[in-house]
Amino acid sequence: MKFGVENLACRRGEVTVLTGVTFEVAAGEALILRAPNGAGKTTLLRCLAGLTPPVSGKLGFSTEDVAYAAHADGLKAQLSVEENLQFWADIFGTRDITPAVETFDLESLLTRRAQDLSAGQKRRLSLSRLMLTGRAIWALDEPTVSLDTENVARFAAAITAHMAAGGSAILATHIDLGLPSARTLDLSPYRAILQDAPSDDPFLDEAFL
Amino acid sequence: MIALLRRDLRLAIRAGGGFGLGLAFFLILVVLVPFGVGPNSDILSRIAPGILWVGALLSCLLSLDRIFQLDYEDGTLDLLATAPLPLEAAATLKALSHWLTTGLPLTIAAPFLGVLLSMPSGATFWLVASLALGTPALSMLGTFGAALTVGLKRGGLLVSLLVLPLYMPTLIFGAEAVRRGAEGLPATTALLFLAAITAGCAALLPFASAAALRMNLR
Amino acid sequence: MSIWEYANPTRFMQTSGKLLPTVAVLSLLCLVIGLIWGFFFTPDDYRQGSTVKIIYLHVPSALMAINAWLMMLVTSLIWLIRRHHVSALAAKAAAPIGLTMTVIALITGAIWGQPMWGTYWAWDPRLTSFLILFLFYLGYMALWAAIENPDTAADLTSVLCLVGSVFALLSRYAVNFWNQGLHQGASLSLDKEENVADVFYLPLLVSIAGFVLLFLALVLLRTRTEIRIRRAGALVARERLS
Amino acid sequence: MPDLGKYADTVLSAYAISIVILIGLVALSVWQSRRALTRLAEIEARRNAAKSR
Repeated sequence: MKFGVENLACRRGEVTVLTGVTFEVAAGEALILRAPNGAGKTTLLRCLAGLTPPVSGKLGFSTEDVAYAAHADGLKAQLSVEENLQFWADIFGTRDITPAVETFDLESLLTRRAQDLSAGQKRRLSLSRLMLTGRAIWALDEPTVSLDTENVARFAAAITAHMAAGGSAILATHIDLGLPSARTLDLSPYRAILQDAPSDDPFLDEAFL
Repeated sequence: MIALLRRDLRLAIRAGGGFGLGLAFFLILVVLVPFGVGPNSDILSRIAPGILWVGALLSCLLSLDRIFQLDYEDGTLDLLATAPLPLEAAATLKALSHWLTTGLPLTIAAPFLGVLLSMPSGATFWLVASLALGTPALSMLGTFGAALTVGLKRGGLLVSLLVLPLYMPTLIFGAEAVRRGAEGLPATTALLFLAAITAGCAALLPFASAAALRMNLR
Repeated sequence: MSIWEYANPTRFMQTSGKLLPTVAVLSLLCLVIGLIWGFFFTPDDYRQGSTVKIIYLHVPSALMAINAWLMMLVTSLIWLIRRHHVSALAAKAAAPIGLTMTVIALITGAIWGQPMWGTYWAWDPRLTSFLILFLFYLGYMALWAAIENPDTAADLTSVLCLVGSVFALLSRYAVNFWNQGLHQGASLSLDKEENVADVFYLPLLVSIAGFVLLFLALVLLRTRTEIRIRRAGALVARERLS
Repeated sequence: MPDLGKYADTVLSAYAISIVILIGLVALSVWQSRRALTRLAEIEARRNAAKSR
């Protein structure tokens, strides 16, 4: 699925951190966001996921098509791996959790409670949820944190399969995943402060007394 | 939809879920009152409806900050907000599961605790009826309060401050229904008001709660 | 020219700056005239004796306690619908004034109640309603104080104000149902039959005007303060970004 | 001073307390306003200095 944004401005708290973000991603393509810490990668991803409405600009797709994976794993410690997955499968109306379990090699962990998992195992569980959403656009915030090389490869394979099936992904990551047809987007030129764009904040009005 | 309810109930009864805490608090409160006001059963039976209602209300208050806080902290709330389930429905289900884990047990326990306060037996029906009709409103108002304070570090006390004035009409009609019932006066009017409040809350508050959640997640 | 122009902070600051001294002076004038007239030049009531003089404080403050909340309700709605920052800040500015008015109404009522009813506090429907209103003000202000992001705070307090209004009204009826009360009927109404007599009426009107103007002056002043705080915050955030 | 009769304490205390509270509110509002004004002036000055540099 092809998607894009036009002239997007996003805010974090009170401050507009990004302006004029424009890009387009074709079906089967991945976009990798590069920017220094605090430049607005998370802000942009939250905006794409529909959590933070954009200050201005257009989202050229429905946020209903975006599956968002945040920094936080969003797991319930007291529930087993299977219960966690089944819950999200029910929420997204997916019957079968086996593809997700197989892709991320979770079979042996199914009955284990999430609080007994290692950080990397939690991450895998959290990422496997993406496959349950059935959504075309994956918006991923630092997905490979605390994954070892083997599992990074597993994750890369999952994204590749997703893109081969016509999906697309937008990732904030520092690792080279070796994805086919991946483009990199540097966010630095869109940082609000560098352009000193006219602000939407009426309290910054120059004529203010 | 049912999945969220099932998960919340499961979490409530698993270790650390806090199920029964409100009930225990209710029990302790009712046991403490006779020590405070003396064992005179005349006085106790007169204040029993009020004590039981205030006790139920405070027990409800106890678990409010758990409604969204845990989901907010571990990131589940962000994911729920992007899920196909509308937040309005999520808020309703959260209120429902809160009621099932606090309001319903309280309603069932109240007549037995009424015995401890020598409540007249004629009032038992009114007590159960008023709690059954009134506690859902308490859960829904509490969910709204919890939605308002979800992003805050120490929201627990603030929730009480926000929610208590909202609880006032429910408490008044609820306790009034039991008191009138206990004295053999007609209590149906108060009960009807209570039902109306609960119905109104069910119709409107999910939208307010969902709006507050969206504002907090921004 | 439309009223929405004042929703721009700059416009609001210009206009309110010009308006504020006039309103402040007028309110002081009305308050002094009304209260002195009421205190020195009105006869005692045959039943209540000199305590009747308390109505020149009690009635206006009670009136403003409710009107302040109504104003917050309207400005909250404007913020939610049209997202004018000044509107949200005006609601924030009005809350402490409303709280103060509620406190004055409660205190003067309690002081008056002591000789009249023989007790400072009775769970009379009106007194109880004002106590509940007091709690609403407290909660509203606490929510404003607790949230860091001012826009989120404005959003959430507006929603609270909306829901709170419904429940405040509901409480009013619930409380009536709960206790029929000993409070006297409305002191002021269009129905002249039940009104307080003219000798009390005129100074009361002046004093009410004084309270309304005082409220207005304070809202303007406090809204200006809030706008300045917001501007300072916006500038500092901007500095930190660069 | 009018003759307040046996209720003098009541009336006088009501007036005294109310007026004290009102003056307190006005004083608080004025003080907050002053503080916001000076703080804003400080920041503006810093900003203008940074700009002209």
